[in-house]
Amino acid sequence: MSFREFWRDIYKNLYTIRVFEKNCIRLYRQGLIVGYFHPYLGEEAIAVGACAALRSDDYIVSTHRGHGHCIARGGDIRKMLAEVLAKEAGYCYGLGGSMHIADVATGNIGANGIVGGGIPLGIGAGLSISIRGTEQAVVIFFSDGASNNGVFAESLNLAAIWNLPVIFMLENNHYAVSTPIEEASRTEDLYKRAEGYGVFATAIDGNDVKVVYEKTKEALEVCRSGRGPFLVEAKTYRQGGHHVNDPGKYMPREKLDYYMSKDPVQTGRKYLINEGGFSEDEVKRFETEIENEIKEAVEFAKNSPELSEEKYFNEIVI
Amino acid sequence: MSFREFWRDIYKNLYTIRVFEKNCIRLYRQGLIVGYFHPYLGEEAIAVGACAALRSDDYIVSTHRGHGHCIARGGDIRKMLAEVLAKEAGYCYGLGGSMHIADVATGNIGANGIVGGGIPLGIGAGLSISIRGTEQAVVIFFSDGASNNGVFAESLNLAAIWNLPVIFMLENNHYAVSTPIEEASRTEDLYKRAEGYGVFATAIDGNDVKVVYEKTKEALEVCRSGRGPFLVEAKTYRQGGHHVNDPGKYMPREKLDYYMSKDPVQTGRKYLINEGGFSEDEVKRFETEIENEIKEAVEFAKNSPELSEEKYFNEIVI
Amino acid sequence: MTISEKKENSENRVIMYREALNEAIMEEMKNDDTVFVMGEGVAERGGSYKVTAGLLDEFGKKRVIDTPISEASFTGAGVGAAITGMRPIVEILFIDFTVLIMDQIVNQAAKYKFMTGGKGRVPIVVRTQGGSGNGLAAQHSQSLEAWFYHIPGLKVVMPSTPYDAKGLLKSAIRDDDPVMFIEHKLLYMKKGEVPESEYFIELGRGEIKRKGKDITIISWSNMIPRSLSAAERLAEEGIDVEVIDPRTLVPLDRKLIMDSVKKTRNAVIVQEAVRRGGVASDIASIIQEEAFESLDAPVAIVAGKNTPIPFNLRLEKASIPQEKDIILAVKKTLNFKIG
Amino acid sequence: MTISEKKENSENRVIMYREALNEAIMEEMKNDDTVFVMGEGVAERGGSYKVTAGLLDEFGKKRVIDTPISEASFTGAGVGAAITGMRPIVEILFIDFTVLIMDQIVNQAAKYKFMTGGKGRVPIVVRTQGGSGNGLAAQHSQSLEAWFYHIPGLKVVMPSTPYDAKGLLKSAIRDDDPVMFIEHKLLYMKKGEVPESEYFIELGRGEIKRKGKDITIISWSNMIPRSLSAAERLAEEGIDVEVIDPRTLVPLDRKLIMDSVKKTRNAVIVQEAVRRGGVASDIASIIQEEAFESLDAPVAIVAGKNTPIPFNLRLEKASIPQEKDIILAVKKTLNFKIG
Ligand SMILES: Cc1ncc(C[n+]2csc(CCOP(=O)(O)OP(=O)(O)O)c2C)c(N)n1
Ligand SMILES: Cc1ncc(C[n+]2csc(CCOP(=O)(O)OP(=O)(O)O)c2C)c(N)n1
Ligand SMILES: [Mg+2]
Ligand SMILES: [Mg+2]
Repeated sequence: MSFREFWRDIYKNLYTIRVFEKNCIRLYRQGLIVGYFHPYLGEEAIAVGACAALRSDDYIVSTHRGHGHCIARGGDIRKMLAEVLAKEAGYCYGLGGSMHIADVATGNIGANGIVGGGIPLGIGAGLSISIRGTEQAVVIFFSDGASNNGVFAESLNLAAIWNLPVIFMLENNHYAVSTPIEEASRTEDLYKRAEGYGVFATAIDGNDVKVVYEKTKEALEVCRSGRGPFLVEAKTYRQGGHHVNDPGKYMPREKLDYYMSKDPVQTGRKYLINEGGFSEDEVKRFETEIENEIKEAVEFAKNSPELSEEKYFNEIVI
Repeated sequence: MSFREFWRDIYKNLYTIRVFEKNCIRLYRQGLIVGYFHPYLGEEAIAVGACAALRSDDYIVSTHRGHGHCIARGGDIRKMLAEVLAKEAGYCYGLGGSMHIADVATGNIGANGIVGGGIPLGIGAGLSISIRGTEQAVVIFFSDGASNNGVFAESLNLAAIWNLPVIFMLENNHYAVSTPIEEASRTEDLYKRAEGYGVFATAIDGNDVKVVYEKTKEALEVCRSGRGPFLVEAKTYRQGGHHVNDPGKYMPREKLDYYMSKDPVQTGRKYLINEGGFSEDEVKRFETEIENEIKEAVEFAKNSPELSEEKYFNEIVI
Repeated sequence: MTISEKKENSENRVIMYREALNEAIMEEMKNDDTVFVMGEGVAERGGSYKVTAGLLDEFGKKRVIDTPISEASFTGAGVGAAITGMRPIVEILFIDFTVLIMDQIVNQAAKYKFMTGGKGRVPIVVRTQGGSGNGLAAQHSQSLEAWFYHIPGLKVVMPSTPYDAKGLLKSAIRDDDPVMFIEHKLLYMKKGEVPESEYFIELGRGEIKRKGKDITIISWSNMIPRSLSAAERLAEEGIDVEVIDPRTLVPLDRKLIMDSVKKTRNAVIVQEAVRRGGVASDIASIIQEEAFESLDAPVAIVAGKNTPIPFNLRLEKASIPQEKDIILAVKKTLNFKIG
Repeated sequence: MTISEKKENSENRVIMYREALNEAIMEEMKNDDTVFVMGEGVAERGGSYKVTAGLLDEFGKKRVIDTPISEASFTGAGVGAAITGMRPIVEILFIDFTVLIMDQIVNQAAKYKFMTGGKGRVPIVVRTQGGSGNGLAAQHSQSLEAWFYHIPGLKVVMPSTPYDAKGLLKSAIRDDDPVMFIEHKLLYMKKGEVPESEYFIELGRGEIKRKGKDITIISWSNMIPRSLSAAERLAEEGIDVEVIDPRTLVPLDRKLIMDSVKKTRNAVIVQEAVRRGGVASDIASIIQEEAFESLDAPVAIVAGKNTPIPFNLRLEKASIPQEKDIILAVKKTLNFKIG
């Protein structure tokens, strides 16, 4: 793959996530999306960088803040929009919504409404790989809050003793809802928790897609050669509150500004131009293409029917 | 307290635990004790050294292998024996047995049938101390197996962020039933797990009661001055199988011999003579005293009645 | 301490369920230094449903504690604190997350008194909220009271009104045994009369929410308002329904239930939880056992469908009992003719 | 795959319950590379009750895996492995420790098919054992099947004989949904006829363990042998008891139960679990609902007392149903006279 194609794909995902989330926030405010909705705005580089390093037969495990992971892994935007709009055409017939999108076809084991709940599932994917003896790998996405749940530590240990090909991708966005990581941990450097379990670990700039991509690539090599697991702590910050309805007033202005200045989509855009050889005009056209694609998907989802009660009770529920 | 008295108390506890366990094993083989029974043989120095450093208003949390902790904390041997023999005079009317002895009066929050289950209870004791603002402290006993359970990591973290006066006393006896720690952890040095959570930690010789006492004392000072928690990994080894019926054949002879040569009771005996100024004769007399006390307690327990069904259902069960 | 129930009819201040809960905690924290609150976002944020709002300002960080996402251990810490002399109120954001604290509640808290021969007590209240509503989907909408109901040593409280919420929470905090206090997400904003003066509602004392003579509906939590409105509709058709709210499932006010059923000779139990293995089944089994001769028809159960709760709002609604389902069950029961 | 039940009367080899379970796993692991076993001490030690003995030698470390004491995560790993194409059999030493795996079973495994619109499946078997016996006390003696029974998406199997244990476990392993397979600690050494040739027992198919016409006893797991011996004693007094073992609580063989109750007009349900909120209550509620007209007496329940299980052997015994309790309930039911 040429640099041009590489950066094109990267930027496509970054920008798609950005526009997808913005559209959904609008739909949410219009009352067309209900329930919980946790935007991935500001963290796009992590999902995109990590997934770019994966093979098509690898697995990922996502979170309650999962749209970015799904898109970066090649998820179908129409199915995603239909799902969050509670329509039959959605990934889950509209039965799951934002927090429960899984895409078995792309190896996305799924989002999760239980913080930390997905981590052991990723260990299981690693275990099947190890039993089958293939060279697949797993990336488990989770955030700082989840790292305080016991299953994180247990899972680190299981992955370590079984040498599983698992990357723990810790999206340290410094908050669990409104609780800052400084109040939930004595150290902000969460990767250090891995070392006590004999797991390789490092911290990186989670807003730079190139850094994320390269570190994931490296960690994957360790994993595929049977020396895994690996923990990567990607430092980042949300560009807003915890969910759509949270104004995030507790987030200090300076810190927000700092991370805004390191916006992952803008950074990716620069790479697209400087390393991918795109002209400003080309980028603009590309962006419009993506916007249109999402606009169409939104229309598709809006106009889709809901699952009928009959079908639900007679065919879906066993 | 004079050295003589100090070492007298220490040795009393060491030897009492030893004789208590040996008696119980005999009673078990005679069919007079039923259920699970996990002897503390070989690990006596940890309970005794740690408890010697405590104040009377401190708390301890015990385990399924809990007789040593209870005795070292000043538990009543008659009540313990009555309990393991399932008699009404027991700590728990004979309703709990070996795995469920708690002694509220001496601040022993109790043994536990759930591996790791007691650890958060100790955090709670630390929390009450912190809320009340007293200078009490807590020692949580647990072993290597429990350190693989998620509540251990969660609890380390809670104690750390709340600066709780809690000592995590990790009795690393290298086994969880028959599973060696090398198969359950990439590193045998479990104290390293604490460092990732910002918790002070160190490893010591768990078979030397003086070492355990001194390190606990030091850790307690840290705790009482509000800079806790502290994890102490006391390396030790069982002098037999996991429970009475386990011959422990999987334990390598050399390692067993090595730890046998560092027998904690023998080591304590030497201290009693060398630092406590006891003569060999005095020690022997003292040992006979202890043996007799336990013999009497055994007789007492054997001759005690069981709780009646009537009393059980009408008074105890609510 | 004597806990006595008194309803002051003179005062008719109207406040929300969540405000009533907040008042209960405020009063009990003022009254007793050993009461403290712990959970995710309970301090700075005042709780996801604002039940603990204002507590941090009033009582400070030592007694109003924000926790990391470590449900098992901070609940265990609550149990340990209770054992060592405190009266913790632990909040678990959703009953769906109590799956993470079952060891601490079931193996530790519920059995501690028993395992210490009565010398140890665990005066902890675990506040949580359950039920479906507003598209929160399968992992944030469950009704799991049946699990706690099955465990000896636990008390289970499920208030349906602001008045009950306050009086029961105050009693739960003063109770010396572990109490599972289960709120409902759709009730927090519901308003009702709550006197300003202090009162308690004894755990184990149900209430007749509507007097009637033809049939007894037994129900709790958010199914009470729904049962009451079904009763009003049925009244228009001349069917006089008695609605009973046990308020606490453990202890259960069996006498109130039996007296009513023996009077009306017909019973319908309405629960939001899944039918299979729910509390309704247990109450039905008790009624048929104790009032077999008095029944004109089998005890009917209106309950949630055998499915995780769907995200789609129409299907969510279809999965749990609606007014029409209750009306249908009442009519079917009254029309039952023995073979 | 067609699962068909066949009992070969010609072969009458007698083996233990634990051996039957072991054979089921051996056969299924030979038959299908994706089947593997995981748990504490299942490999080197062959399992605490020897159910997995010999598997390590036969299949090696990759497929017979000893785990650390990390129940939540290794069960979750089982769920994740199942999602990604394997058929894990996860052992939880005591049902009392399933408190630690409830998130992975209830929020993850049970709901995954639903949450993926049917595209994801979780063919996991969680083997565990429950019940009291031999003084293992309150944290190693519980009967918690009611919890799993209440959760849509889970199957629940509780075999009472070696024959059933083998045939049901083989079906459970081949099932594409999560199955809770609950053994009983007092049954492992019990012997029974098990044919050498391969057979399966369909999940959802109960069995009449003893034919009778006067009254129906419904029971499962270790209460089956006890019910059968009570039935023999009652036969001496001229009371002809039918004993039904649903074998799987979910799916429940309602037809078998209803047909029997409609025939005998009397029912007693016997469970080891605590009475309040147990599966017996649910079955009773179903019987009174579906067979109200056919009943000559209320459905009786014989169940564990409302207490944690005591260590003391006499009190342990007094806390769970004994033969005499069953006999008493049968007689009381048959003597019931309406008003
Ligand atoms: C076990 C559990 N506890 C609490 C919650 C409620 N909750 C939803 S998201 C969230 C914060 C998660 O923080 P983090 O893991 O850092 O993820 P982030 O939102 O930052 O991506 C909480 C507490 C939950 N869903 N699951
Ligand atoms: C949660 C849980 N899992 C498993 C068991 C069964 N079990 C009892 S003791 C034990 C080993 C414990 O090992 P460790 O923590 O090292 O304690 P030790 O026996 O060495 O003192 C196990 C697995 C249990 N009681 N609780
Ligand atoms: Mg976060
Ligand atoms: Mg150990």
